[in-house]
Amino acid sequence: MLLELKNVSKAFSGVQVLDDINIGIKKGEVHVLLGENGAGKSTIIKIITGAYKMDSGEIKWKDRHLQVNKPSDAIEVGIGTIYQELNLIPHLSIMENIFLGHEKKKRRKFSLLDRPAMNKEAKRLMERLGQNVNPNELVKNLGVGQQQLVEIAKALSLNCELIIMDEPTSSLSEREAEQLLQTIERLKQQGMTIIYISHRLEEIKRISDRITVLRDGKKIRTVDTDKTTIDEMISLMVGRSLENKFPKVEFEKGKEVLSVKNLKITPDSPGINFSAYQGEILGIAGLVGAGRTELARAIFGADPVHSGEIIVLGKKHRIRNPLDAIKAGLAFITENRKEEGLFLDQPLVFNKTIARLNKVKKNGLINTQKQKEIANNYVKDLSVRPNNIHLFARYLSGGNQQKVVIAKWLFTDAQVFIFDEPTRGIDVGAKVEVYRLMNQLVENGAGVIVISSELPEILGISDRILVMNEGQITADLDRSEANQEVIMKAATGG
Amino acid sequence: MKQTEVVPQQEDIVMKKNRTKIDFKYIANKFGALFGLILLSIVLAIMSPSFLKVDNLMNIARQSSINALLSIGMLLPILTAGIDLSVGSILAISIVITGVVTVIWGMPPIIGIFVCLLIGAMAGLLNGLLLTKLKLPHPFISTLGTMNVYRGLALIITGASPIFGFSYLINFAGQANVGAIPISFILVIFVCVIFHIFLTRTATGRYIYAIGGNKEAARLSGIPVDRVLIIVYTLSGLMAALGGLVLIGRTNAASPIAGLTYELDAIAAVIIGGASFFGGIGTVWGTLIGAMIIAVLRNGLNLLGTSTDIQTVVIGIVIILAVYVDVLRRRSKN
Amino acid sequence: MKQTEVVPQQEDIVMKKNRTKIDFKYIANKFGALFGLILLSIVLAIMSPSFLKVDNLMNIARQSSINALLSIGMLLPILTAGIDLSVGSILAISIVITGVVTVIWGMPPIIGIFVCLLIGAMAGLLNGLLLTKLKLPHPFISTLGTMNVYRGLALIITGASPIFGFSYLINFAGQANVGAIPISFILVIFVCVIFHIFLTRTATGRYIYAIGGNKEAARLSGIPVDRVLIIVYTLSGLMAALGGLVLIGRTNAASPIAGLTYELDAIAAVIIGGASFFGGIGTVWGTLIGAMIIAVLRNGLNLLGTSTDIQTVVIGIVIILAVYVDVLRRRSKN
Amino acid sequence: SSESETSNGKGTDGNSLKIGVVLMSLNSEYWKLNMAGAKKAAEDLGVDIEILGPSEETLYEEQVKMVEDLVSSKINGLVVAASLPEAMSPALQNAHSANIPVVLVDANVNEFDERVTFIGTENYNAAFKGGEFISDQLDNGDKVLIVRGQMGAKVHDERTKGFQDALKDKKIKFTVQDAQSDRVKAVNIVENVLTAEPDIKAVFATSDEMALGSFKGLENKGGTKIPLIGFDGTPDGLQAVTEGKMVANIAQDPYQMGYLGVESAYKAIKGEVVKKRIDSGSEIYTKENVDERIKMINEYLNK
Ligand SMILES: Nc1ncnc2c1ncn2[C@@H]1O[C@H](COP(=O)(O)OP(=O)(O)OP(=O)(O)O)[C@@H](O)[C@H]1O
Ligand SMILES: Nc1ncnc2c1ncn2[C@@H]1O[C@H](COP(=O)(O)OP(=O)(O)OP(=O)(O)O)[C@@H](O)[C@H]1O
Ligand SMILES: [Mg+2]
Ligand SMILES: [Mg+2]
Repeated sequence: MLLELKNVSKAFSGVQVLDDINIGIKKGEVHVLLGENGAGKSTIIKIITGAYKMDSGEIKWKDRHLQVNKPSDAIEVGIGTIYQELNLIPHLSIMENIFLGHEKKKRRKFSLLDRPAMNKEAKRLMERLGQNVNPNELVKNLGVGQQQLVEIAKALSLNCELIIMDEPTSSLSEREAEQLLQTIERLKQQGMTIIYISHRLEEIKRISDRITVLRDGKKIRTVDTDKTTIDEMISLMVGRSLENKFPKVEFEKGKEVLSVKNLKITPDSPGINFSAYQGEILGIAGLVGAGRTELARAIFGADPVHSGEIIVLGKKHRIRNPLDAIKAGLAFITENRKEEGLFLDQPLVFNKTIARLNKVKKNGLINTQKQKEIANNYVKDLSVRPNNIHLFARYLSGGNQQKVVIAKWLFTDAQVFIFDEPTRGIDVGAKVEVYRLMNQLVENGAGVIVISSELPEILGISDRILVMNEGQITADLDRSEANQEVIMKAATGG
Repeated sequence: MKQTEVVPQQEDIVMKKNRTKIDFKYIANKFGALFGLILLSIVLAIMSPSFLKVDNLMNIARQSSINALLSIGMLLPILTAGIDLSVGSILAISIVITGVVTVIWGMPPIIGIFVCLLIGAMAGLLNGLLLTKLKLPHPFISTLGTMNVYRGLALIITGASPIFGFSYLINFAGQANVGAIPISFILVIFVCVIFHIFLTRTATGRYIYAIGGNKEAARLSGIPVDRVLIIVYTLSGLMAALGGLVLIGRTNAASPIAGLTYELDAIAAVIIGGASFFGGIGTVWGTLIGAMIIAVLRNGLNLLGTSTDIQTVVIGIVIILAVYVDVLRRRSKN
Repeated sequence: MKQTEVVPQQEDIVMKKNRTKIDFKYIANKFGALFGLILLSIVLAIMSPSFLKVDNLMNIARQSSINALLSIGMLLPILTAGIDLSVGSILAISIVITGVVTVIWGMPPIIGIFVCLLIGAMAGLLNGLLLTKLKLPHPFISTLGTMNVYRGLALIITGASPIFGFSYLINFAGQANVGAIPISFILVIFVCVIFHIFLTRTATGRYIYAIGGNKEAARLSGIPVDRVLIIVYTLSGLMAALGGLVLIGRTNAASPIAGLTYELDAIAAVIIGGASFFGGIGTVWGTLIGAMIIAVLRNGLNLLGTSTDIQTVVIGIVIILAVYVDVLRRRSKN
Repeated sequence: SSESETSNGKGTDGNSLKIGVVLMSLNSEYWKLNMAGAKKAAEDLGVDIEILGPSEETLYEEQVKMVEDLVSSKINGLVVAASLPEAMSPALQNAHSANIPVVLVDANVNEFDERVTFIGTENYNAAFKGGEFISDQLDNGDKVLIVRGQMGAKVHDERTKGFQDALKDKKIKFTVQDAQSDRVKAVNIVENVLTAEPDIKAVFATSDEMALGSFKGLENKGGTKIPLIGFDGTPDGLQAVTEGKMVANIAQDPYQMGYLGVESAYKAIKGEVVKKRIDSGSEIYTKENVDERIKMINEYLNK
């Protein structure tokens, strides 16, 4: 065994998050940790890397006791990690980020940095990942996908024996994800050991050797990938089988809820036109950087636009800021929940009601009792775990955080919901719950627009699909005429 | 959570456990600074026989009130992850203009009071407008600028000399007592209640926390960030002016150099009171206790006849200790 | 980027475009504050015939040097999204102890210089230790505390009276000239070069930016965050002491009340120089220009015989304008 | 109030008496001399003494608090030097109603008629003497630089005004700059003003701290020939006179002030009659008479 966890336990404020976990990682394998949101996957990773201290248990590295007190300890023995949250420094360059903490120096420990050598190496590493970039470009100027690749280059630059990746593909487009999976396969051939976390079952099936399933902080079982099926993975994970990953419900197509006319973000960008209707889920597909988020933000008034008309339920609205948009009946669930969605150091009840405090007012003041009731109901409906409305959002797992953001917008009584990558980083079970929610919204007469880079998802849930490429809509496909090839063709402008 | 209203259900158990704990945390959080205050008081009571005399307690109430008012004002910018360095200067410009209006121009005192608060609010409003309309990156620098500007104006307006001879009504807030209790302290308590309700029970109040927690998320949640920030700085200016009114009453004078370095005491009170410098965390009551701790400390050291140099050192150490105790308390909770 | 080493390849075109853009931005960023400085100088040169005299330029060089040294020190904490409010007090305690050691105890000047720098570094080290070992949430509060403590100690040590009668060697840095150029300014330039290399070309220097950019990410990348922060505050203290040494030379005295409010000037210089209050952004050269802007402004207003209250107002406005111009520049770049 | 009466009665055996002293600040030579005088008086009279003062002279409200705190602790008499006299009067009124005799030193509080006495030299008058002293060396229309302390601080206002008024007839062109009692700022100001106006004929600084800074400024500009007048008579300031750095130093007698203050308070407690106004004297020290003064001060400070 390269790495072994023995009887590892960890509790946060009295809540047992990991309970007596035993896992062995063999040299040269791709080992997947699988489990629902909040199962404890990221916590295991953070214990291995020294970001958290375990309460009890032991870590063995090459059959010897390993003491990790701080992240640099793990890095030193040869464990490189890509955390679930991006950990880059925005105002430093790609090169500096890649070599952060293990810079190349001209001579000894205290000498000046060897920038030319690092530049060359950074460029080589990024090329290995299919990116031809200037290593001096600042990371803040990169898109999320490229940033993720910088993280991977950073791990590779460590020359480590074990790379841990916590949901690396969740922010990548299909094409970038494909590139990453190929990189992983190549690394595996070169004898690299990888611990991999993902909620995308297909890719797990494709690249992994063994899978350890966790549920509620307990290890359920470790299985060999080639001896299991996706359905079995799901049932191990959620404790029951899941009949339908995409619970599509067909509704009657109703009247137009949102119409975007000749929307131009800059004076010389092409005008965008499209409509969304009651009774349908409108999917928007495209590669990373296709301009989908940009479009959504423009509609929602989050960024300034040059010109264009936005009509909600037949009424023209002038939307200059998000408040105008909310008043017009729009809701926008952004793709970065931490930066743009959550109040991390506020309890769930605060997060839940902040966008529409008028609804919990009594005699002009906020009625905290009512606020709590409402929050409790939603926590139950969306099965947020743990179901404690006083818990700070910071302490929820990624998936549960996403549920809280969605809950915030459900509370605003919007007519049109724009979801930007709504299932990024959430588990299969929770995904189904989100899809059900969307169905419910459609049933209630709301318009639902879903931006997603996961093609199966777009195909599985949409009634109609728009495809974007370079800021333009290149296809408007009905559910019946859409498939992966057609979409990819429109998305790449081919 | 002793008065459980409903029969506990199965699923509620985890929640209830958490709830009790969180409520404990909540109380402990308030109790934290309060605990420090009580401890300090006990020590001082033992060391100085005069400390617990009603007379002296009223001294403390009176002496804490100006800083308390400024601190409650300061809490707002700090909750939004900002700061207001100009409060001392706003205090000065508000009171000297009040002096000009009532003493020099001879207008009625009630107009003087109104003008005082108005000038404070306007000065605060300008801070808010500079921050939001010029899109300055951080209020540290804009209020550092206005701190100079307002101070300079106060000096120019008065030709650098203090104004005296205020009428009873203007002096009232800072001078009068109800029985033994100073009006100024009653004013502080009143203001605390108002601000507590404002911060916890109104939308704008909650928005202040939201902006401090995550400005971008607040904007995307439809919160009118700029408007809230303008309100925040306006209120901070208003509280500085109110503090100035009390200062007039206490000293029967409006000096253009009034309030020098008051911003540091106000910031210290807010932080000692448990607010986070990064915004989003802090309460009115904590801030009040923070202001009381500073006042008690100064008073006690005066009673003990400690020299100013040693006072300076002790206050420095207490500031650090207060925050450290808070850190320990939070850590023990996790 | 004129010396392209390799034959450009097809795919390099986009890259090259980007690269040019960044360099332009980089220059423009520096040019920003410099532009303000030049503009200010032109205005003053027109208004006062004395302004451009060599004599006066040397005045400015001399007068900017103490603040420049403190500002370069202050840049480091600000780069890590921190602050050091205690620099003025560190300056005071360093110089009065130097006074005690050399003037009162009669030790050789070279030991005095060494002690001065050592005390500054130790005081800064203590700031760093308090911040990291006590895990205080923000240096604002710990350095506010030590600001009081160090000041109080300086007063206690000297019994509040200044020490004077320093030997030539100790006065050298603040007093002597090479030709017309003050040694103190040469020292500033030298320090700038050292700090520029430190910040841009050493691992620790880059870690400072990384910590300011994203502390958690820095920690997870294996950066010894605490150690870097301790170095940062130690250096800030060291620079304050160096500023103190220049101050001794300029005044031939070590007063325990030296350096009052110097922290505000230093912060202003850093921010005017284009550093971000949120950390991660800022350069040594920008900071130097920031310090020069403040010195030029004060000098110019003195030359024009502006009354002090108007000076205060003007300086306030310039602080705001300087930052606003920076905001505009950044906006036009995006 | 009956309580204070009894303690008044007990006052006959000097041991249990306690006198509180509140000064403008304790952080300057001037106030340290005042303190030394007060302490000496307490020692001579065998009374307890408690001396307080804010860290800076501008913090006048802090002073008010100190008076309040002393009144509520058990003191029998009070000596106050008020930075903003008018602001102090409510607190003094308080002390008076608690039957505590109040002696004012250095700055009078006109509104407070119940004072035992006021001991001091008017700053205005002292500075006026300084103006008269330099008057001979100036011609009509000459330029004079005044380096003053914080705008709005009463002492510096009075000193500036007194000096200017003494030279009224000469139509002097004054440049007044605020160095906030900071030595470095004084250096900078003198350097800058001398650059713009090299024909400055005299420099007056309203405190010794700034006067010493001003000298450095003059030195840096090669202007040591320009007569410089300081104010305060602190040891360093007087030293500068012997060295010829200043032509004159206007000195009040803070030691005497402190001594007489405590002594008068003591007398008032004992029910003795005290003059309503005591002049503690002021003097201009030049090379001729400074040595004697230095010797005396060193004695005061036990050096
Ligand atoms: N610092 C913390 N304090 C308190 N609770 C925490 C903390 N970090 C994580 N938790 C809790 O621990 C549990 C496990 O979280 P973890 O992040 O490991 O889940 P995960 O399996 O990675 O989920 P996801 O798939 O959503 O990323 C969750 O219930 C979470 O709320
Ligand atoms: N912060 C930024 N700075 C510079 N360019 C940006 C920034 N954010 C996005 N872009 C660019 O704007 C264009 C549209 O990006 P957008 O985020 O809308 O695409 P998307 O289709 O939503 O992709 P993603 O899957 O990355 O969210 C892209 O060319 C992208 O590189
Ligand atoms: Mg996770
Ligand atoms: Mg997107």
